[in-house]
Amino acid sequence: MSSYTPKVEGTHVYDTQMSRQGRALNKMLYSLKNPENRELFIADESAYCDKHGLSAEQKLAVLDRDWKKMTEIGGSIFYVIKLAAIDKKSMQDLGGVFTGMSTEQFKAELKAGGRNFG
Amino acid sequence: MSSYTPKVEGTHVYDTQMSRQGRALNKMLYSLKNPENRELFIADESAYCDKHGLSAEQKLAVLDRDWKKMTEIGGSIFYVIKLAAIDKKSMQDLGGVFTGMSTEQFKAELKAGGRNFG
Amino acid sequence: MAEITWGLATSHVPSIGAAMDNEKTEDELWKPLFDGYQPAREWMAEQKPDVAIVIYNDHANALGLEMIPTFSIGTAEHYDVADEGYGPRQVPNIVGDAELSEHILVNLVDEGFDMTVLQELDVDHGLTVPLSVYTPNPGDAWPCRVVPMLVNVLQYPQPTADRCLALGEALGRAIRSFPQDIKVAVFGTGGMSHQLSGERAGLINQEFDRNFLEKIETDPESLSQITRAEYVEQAGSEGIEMIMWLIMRGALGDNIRRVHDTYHVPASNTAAALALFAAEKSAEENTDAAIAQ
Amino acid sequence: MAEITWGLATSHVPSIGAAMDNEKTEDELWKPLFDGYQPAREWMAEQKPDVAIVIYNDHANALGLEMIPTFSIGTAEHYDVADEGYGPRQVPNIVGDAELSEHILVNLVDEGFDMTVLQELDVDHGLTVPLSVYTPNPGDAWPCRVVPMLVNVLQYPQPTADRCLALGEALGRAIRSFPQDIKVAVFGTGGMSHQLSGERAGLINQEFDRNFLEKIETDPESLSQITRAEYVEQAGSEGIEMIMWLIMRGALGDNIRRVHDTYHVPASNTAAALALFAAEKSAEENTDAAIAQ
Ligand SMILES: [Fe+3]
Ligand SMILES: [Fe+3]
Repeated sequence: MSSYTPKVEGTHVYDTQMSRQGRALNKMLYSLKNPENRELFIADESAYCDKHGLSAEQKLAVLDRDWKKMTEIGGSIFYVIKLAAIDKKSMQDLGGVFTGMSTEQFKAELKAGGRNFG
Repeated sequence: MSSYTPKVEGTHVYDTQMSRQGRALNKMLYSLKNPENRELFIADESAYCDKHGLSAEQKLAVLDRDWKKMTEIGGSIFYVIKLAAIDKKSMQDLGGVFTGMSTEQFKAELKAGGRNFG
Repeated sequence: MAEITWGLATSHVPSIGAAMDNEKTEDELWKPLFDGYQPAREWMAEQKPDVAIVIYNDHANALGLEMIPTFSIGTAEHYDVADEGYGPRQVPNIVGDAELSEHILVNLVDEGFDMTVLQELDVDHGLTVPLSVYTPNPGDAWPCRVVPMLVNVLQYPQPTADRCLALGEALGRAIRSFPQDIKVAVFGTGGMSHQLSGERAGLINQEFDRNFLEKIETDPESLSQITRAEYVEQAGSEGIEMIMWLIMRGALGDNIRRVHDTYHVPASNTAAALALFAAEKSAEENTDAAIAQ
Repeated sequence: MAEITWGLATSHVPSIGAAMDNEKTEDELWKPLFDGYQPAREWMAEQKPDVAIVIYNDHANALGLEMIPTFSIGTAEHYDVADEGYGPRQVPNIVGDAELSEHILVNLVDEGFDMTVLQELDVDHGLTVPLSVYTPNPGDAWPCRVVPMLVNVLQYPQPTADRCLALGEALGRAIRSFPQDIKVAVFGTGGMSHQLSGERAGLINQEFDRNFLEKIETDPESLSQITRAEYVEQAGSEGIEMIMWLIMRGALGDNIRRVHDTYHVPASNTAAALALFAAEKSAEENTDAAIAQ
């Protein structure tokens, strides 16, 4: 995170610096909005990552479906969920991962009014 | 030209409406900044125009190298010169065409201080 | 001249669209939200605009991160529904209003708003879900033309809330100076509080949301003074989308009346709300009209 | 803190670069222009900045017409030289300054300038020719980092001249608040009068140009009041590029000194000029510095 970006406890403030860091990753994920690219990706994930110039760290996070890692190394959440969609995972599934809960626990907390940090 | 655009005698004021009109043409011309695309274009100009969805009028202007026409039907001059570059034509060659002079006459007028409309 | 007749603030979370598309609106989870929409929908159905200006943000479906405009406006005659990763949503494509787009663009640039012009744009849930909130069953075509206006809310620095309110005021002036007798509705979309990633994922701040829902009518200036850091801290990384409501609010002007609102938790990972305002002609405009007669 | 040391206004017409690249600078047609550059080049070579902010416009080499930002700024670490249709110009690629870019971006957005962020950008003659005017023989690398700032001058509505001057003033404040002790030069590029297409192709208006060359130093406010229609009418469709000089001028501040200028007709289809200004610390800044001691 850049020194110009406000620091907010426990929250990602996605900024230009993270976006620069995640450039290749986000570009690859963005390409998945195209159905032919989704097929190419599914057919050979590793080759697809290489073709898009992902770093070793980015590629590993993708292949391992390490959702938390992806968002920490510059993946924008709106790009990361393109990969989740391929795996038929919902935003609640990812919410569970990010918070160390099961999907059901995470959903239950939301249904109870959401998580309160006030 | 849109009703919001200032009218200036004898001058193109390139605006959103012209840009919309020339969308397919400019997109095709923009693609020529890529060397592989230049080769594809040169190999079969007509097919290349069709692939880019040019209207009959746009395609004819391209195949005929009707420079004036291209700028009148929404081609932006900075896109049109990508085609001129393929033909090894300079901006002075096009200036001659636009003004009904030979390239040499047009160059001579510029060398004499440019054309004065004051 | 064109008239702004109403403004709708609404969440645009994809699951609201999915609930409609998959006929889950009567399910226990979703029924309260859609019941809450009903009175607004009935009122809007009686007050059909010719054009909707929809203020929203793209979610990695049309704009890549290589080029991030703070404010942009579509100037096309058509916009297709984007494929967001599992095929396009089965709703009608969008008919634009290129002439109104250009009028707004020129007026905003003249007033010193540094707009980006989008001559091509696929529209995602940020735009289509609010249209579905307005018209759940459009059939083959949406009931109005649409001018999309997009805001960068994904990457810091977002525009300040204050700049959004100012843009809205200029947008209102631009619409009202359009020389066609058409009715225009303005949609401010996004929000309410939500946080998708990180350890605070699932954050909902009802107090912040309810204050925002009230003040968007009565005191938008106070909301325009909230910093970006406060929006993120209070309403979550994605809750900052609420700044887009201020653009709608600025366009409506001083003389508005709340028709209906509703608030619901959760819609997917977010608090969801709707607030509908009728724009009445200002005293000044009525005077102008009287003088003109 | 960063300091703005000089500002250069210069045409960026591709043929100036081609004349250098093809060693034609001693030819009868080109010699007067390059002789005119010489004193400025010598002065600048003694005053090397760490970073150059280059204000220019792309010419269909990086930005297509599907998305047209009024003002944009590069935030990358590297920018490649664009292929403009006959292979990239054989000059070094560009090293950026991502940290300064981000500082400028955040400060401009905070001041209400609605910037578009370019994380990827190939730079065309609009940027590389001014660098060649500054440094004709860069060898393997340009002598400074570069932050590109782009302006829409190709499609109406361009930003007003007034807005450009205001952006420049904000840019100056942003640069001077950057917490590194670096020297920054600002390049305003484009112009002078020229018209590429239409029946008025070949237009040159020396009177307008010479007035602009004078007032850019002494009375930029008067130039900022010229409408876009007047720029096009007086200086040609492409002559409106001159509004980009006002951004440079705004950044320099009140206390400047003209080091050198030159004016030449024709360079290809355009009048070409160069004007170099040393920025001296303002009285206010000197006072601040004295107080700080
Ligand atoms: Fe959203
Ligand atoms: Fe130029």
